[in-house]
Amino acid sequence: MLQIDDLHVRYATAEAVRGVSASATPGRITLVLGANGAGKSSTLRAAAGLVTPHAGRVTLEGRDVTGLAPHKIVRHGMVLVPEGRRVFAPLSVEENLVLGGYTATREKSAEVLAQVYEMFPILGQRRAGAAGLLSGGEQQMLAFGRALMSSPRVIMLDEPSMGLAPTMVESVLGAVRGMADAGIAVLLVEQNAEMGLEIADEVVAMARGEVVFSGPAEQARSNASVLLAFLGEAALVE
Amino acid sequence: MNSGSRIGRRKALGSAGALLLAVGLAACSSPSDSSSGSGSGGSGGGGEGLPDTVTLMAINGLTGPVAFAGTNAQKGYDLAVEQVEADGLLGDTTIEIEYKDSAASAQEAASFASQAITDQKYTAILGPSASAQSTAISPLVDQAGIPTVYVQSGSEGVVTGDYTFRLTPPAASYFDIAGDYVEAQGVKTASVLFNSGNPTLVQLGQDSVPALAEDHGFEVVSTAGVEATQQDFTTPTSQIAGDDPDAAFLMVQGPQYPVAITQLRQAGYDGVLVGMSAAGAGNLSSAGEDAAGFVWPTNFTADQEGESSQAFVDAYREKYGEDPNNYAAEAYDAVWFIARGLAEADSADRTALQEGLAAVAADGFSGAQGDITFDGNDARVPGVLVQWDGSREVPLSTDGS
Amino acid sequence: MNQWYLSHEILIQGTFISLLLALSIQVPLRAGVFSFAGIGSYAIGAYTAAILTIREQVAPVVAIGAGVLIAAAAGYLLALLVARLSGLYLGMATIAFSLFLGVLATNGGDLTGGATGLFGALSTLTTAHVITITVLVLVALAASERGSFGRRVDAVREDPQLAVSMGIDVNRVRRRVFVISGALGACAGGMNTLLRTTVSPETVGFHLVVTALTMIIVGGALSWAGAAIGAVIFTWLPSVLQFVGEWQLLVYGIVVAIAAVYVPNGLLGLLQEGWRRLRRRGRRLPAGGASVAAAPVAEDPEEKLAALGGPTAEARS
Amino acid sequence: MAQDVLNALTLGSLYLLFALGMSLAWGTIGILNFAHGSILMFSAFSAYLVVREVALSMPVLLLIGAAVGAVLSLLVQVLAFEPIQRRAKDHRQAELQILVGGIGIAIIPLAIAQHITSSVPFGYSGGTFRVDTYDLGFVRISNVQIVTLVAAFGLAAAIGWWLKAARPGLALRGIGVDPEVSSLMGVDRRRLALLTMAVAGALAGLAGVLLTYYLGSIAPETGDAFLLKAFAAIILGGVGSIAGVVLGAVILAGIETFVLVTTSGTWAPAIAFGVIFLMLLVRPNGLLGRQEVRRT
Repeated sequence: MLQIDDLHVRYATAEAVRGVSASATPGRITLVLGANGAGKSSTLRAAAGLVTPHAGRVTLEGRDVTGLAPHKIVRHGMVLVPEGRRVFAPLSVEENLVLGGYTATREKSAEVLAQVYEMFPILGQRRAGAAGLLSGGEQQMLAFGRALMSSPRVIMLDEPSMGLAPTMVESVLGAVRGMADAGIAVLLVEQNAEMGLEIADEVVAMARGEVVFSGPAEQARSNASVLLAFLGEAALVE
Repeated sequence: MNSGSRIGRRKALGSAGALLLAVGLAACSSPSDSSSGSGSGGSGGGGEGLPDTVTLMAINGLTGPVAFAGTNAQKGYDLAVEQVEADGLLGDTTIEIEYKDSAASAQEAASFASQAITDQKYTAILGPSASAQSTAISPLVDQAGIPTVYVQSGSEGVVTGDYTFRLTPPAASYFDIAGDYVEAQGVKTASVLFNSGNPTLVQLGQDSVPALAEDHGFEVVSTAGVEATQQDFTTPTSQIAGDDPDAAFLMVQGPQYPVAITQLRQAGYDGVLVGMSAAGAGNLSSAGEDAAGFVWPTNFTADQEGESSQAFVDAYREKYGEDPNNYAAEAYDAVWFIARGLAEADSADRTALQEGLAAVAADGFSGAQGDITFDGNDARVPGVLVQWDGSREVPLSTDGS
Repeated sequence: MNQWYLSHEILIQGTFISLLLALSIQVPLRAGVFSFAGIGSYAIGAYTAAILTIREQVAPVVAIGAGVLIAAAAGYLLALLVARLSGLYLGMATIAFSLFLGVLATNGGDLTGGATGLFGALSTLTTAHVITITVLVLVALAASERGSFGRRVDAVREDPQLAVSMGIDVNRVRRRVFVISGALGACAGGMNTLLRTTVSPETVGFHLVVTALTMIIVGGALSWAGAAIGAVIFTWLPSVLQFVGEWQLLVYGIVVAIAAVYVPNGLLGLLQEGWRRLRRRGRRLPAGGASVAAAPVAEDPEEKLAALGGPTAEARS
Repeated sequence: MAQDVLNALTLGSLYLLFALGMSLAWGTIGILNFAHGSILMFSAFSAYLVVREVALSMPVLLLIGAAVGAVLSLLVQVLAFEPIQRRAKDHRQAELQILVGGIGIAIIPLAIAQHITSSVPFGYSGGTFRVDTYDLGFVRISNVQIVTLVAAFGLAAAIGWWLKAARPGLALRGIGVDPEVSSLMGVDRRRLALLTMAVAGALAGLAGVLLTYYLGSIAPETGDAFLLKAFAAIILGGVGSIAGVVLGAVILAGIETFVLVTTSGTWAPAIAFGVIFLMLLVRPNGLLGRQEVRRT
């Protein structure tokens, strides 16, 4: 569904992503692993249109969306849940969700809203309250719900478990699995490799802006220690 | 026919110039006596002591918020230069004015002044019309000894030394002519509204009106200040309407007049309204009928009586096809003042000119503003009371009849 | 030459005084502090010098020095007061402070001469003094742009949080720039008053904010040289523009607008850019960038870069 | 007393009309437009140029003013603020550049109007509308005063409602909180920014024409005089809150009126500055501002 080919992202002085390829398919979770600064976030931001890739291609269901503005990419069925959740804190929970469904028609939006409330009951209970007052885990749920409001076919998650309590991490990753099970293609960036590997179907490991491993999750799981050692070593080099 | 009357006027002016010159000579005991003797020889022919061209620098706000004063002054200067030449007061000598636009900047103005000071080509300076610019120039020109003649610039600190002259009388100096009018209207109580950001207006509001009240038997019941650039006068005007005094004195800036008057009338006030000279120069036209009956003392109005004033007005109308305003009249007088000073001095030397100007000032002369006298180097005129009749300003006799 | 000097002496004086005024805004700006308190300090310096000179007939150095001390103290207190503010909010708070001083001067009665202001402040201050003082200030500022203090200031501007993690006392740097800004502004105000012999409330209004800001923006915001370029241009522009006559103001507006929009690093930036291209050493970034990159970065450099590069990409949308 | 209250409300409604567009643009797309006063003046001035030739009614002049204001505002956005935001290396630099750019741009319409009018006030005496005053016994109120009051509070309510209830309004608030995430939600920021600037400009145009009717005449410099007052009203109420602007404008006008009524008024200019300074020290978010004000 989502296909990233030979992506290069360059900032003023440094090349953060050097020829990364990855893909996400419906119903499956592709986990992107890597140390800090490996270029994971940059890859996602480039795919979502927040930064313009220097080279390479991003295709969605065969359509080239490379370099499109973010709001256009949403209309092509792919949404990014940014790192740190970034809910609209002063807006109410419901307003956050309605804004998530900005590209959908009013009727469709109302329909999906009901589904989201069903999926995350806590959001329904807090619908009128300011999003900023939710706990970290609840905010992550809201960020998921907000992303789902546009009925995406591909969803990219940037470190959803970051800064959450261990119990929350489990339910967050559970929700991620749930999204994939609902037929969405998921591209998940996660630092918590062990937890991530538990739910992943595919794994892409990155270091210094390059892909160092790519393959099925079973293969990664069986060689987890080797992979982790490699990533750890890469992290040291960083 | 037109040209005939113009020649007649020229003659009249020429002889007036000669007469003044003679009077000046009689009164003069300065070292320039000897040279002025030769000057007197050519009452219509000019003196040998003058160069072919006398160059003046006019520093003026030709753009920016005071452009209105600057551009009108420029017209007055130009007209006076033409007339001086035609008159022959300076013989074959012509006056040339170089215009410098100081916009709204005191530094620019001071910079031009120092250019004039250094460049010996300039005999005198026609100073800017904004006090802030003039106070920055005065110490320079007094120290360097270049005669400088200001118009407007009503603030203190402008006329400071021997070399600084001002042809616009301070509004406070003739403000008392409003007194008889106010008394004739049976005014017993009055309110004052003044612009707290402008020295002249502050002085009028806080000193002149109370002084007038004392002399003419009325009481000032309330005084309110407004901001320099204020546009909404609802509160002070409805206060005045509430107090309902017999008269209201509005001492505000030109552009504020139509607004203040309109709002005062809308607030329901229908008493006597008195302003100051800034109300002139077309500022009331946007208030139209609302301002009808508004009265203010001014140093000049196009319809004022007096031969010298009307001669100026006729010439101005002919040259520009419009009525002159006070800015033009003051500027016109300033150039004539310098011309008379030059004739008196019979020299384009700055020191000599200063003495010449001082002599002219000691005697006074008749100009666009009427009979001009001087208090030191500062001009005084009798002033004229004018009224807005809804579409134009007309002179009133000062007793209000 | 001498003739030229004499007839342009006022503009020469004006250039140096404007430069000090512009620096009083630029010094805080270099530390990322958007403060216009320098304009208020200008008023403090101007009035202090006028009052002391007229009433006490003190020497210019005392008159100006007193203003500088008062304004520096006021700057310190102000820095404590507005410690929580930054960005536009700080800018507007300091503009309000500065303009408030103008109203204070109008209502100061005999002390400040009310709306008329004060005049007759004759002194022995000369152009040579003004130039000497300004040059000394410039040398000090140029020195402060290098070395460790300069690096600290740059770090505080580029990333206050990072600066804190590097062990820099951000608040102390802020207090210092407020004090320096106050001293510079007061020095400019005091010298201008003594040269012009007069000061009035209308000479210390909002237009000074505009003047100082346009000088910095057009000249270049990150070095004293930028302020110098701006001061020269905007002091001399009006006389150069005499030929456009009545459209002078319009041309001025267009120049400022174009500079602000299309030449964000000012003319100094353009010059540096040209110089770099000339020397084909396109690696060194303007001032701050280099030092931050060189700093021991604890956090994710990629994110840091992303944040810097962010707006460029975002605005495309 | 009743008259003073009405006067304060009218003055407040003038501040409000002016501040509304400024606050909307600042609180949402982060643009503090210092050319706003100039746009207001030039819209009113354009209407004056038309009415000088053809006697038109008030609604037509209001339309002309709004149209000119919207166009000018769009031009400023496209020619100046968009390039600034595109090129600026960070948010703070963009803010500073927008401020200076606005100040520079403001000079251009001012210079043109000053040149044509020589800074003499202009009014709509050539139009068909006539001011009438009604004495209700306890207060006097004019028809233009009524129009001003209704327009100011009505427009504030309409915009407040639109921001609250309409989807583009919601998106605009989203942009105000986090522009990047808003675009991730599919919001076309550029289009909304243009819409906002057009609305702000149209409001400025309306305000300019109404102001000219209400005051009888305005001068080219009038727009600038309102700029800092409007700013004080916005800070007082809180950036990004329409109810806040309404409250701020009314309170500022109330204090000013009170000072004018009880003193000789020479301190009145200090009030706006005092309000800005004190509010920023004590409560930078304003009375009704959201807690998370952008403070970069």
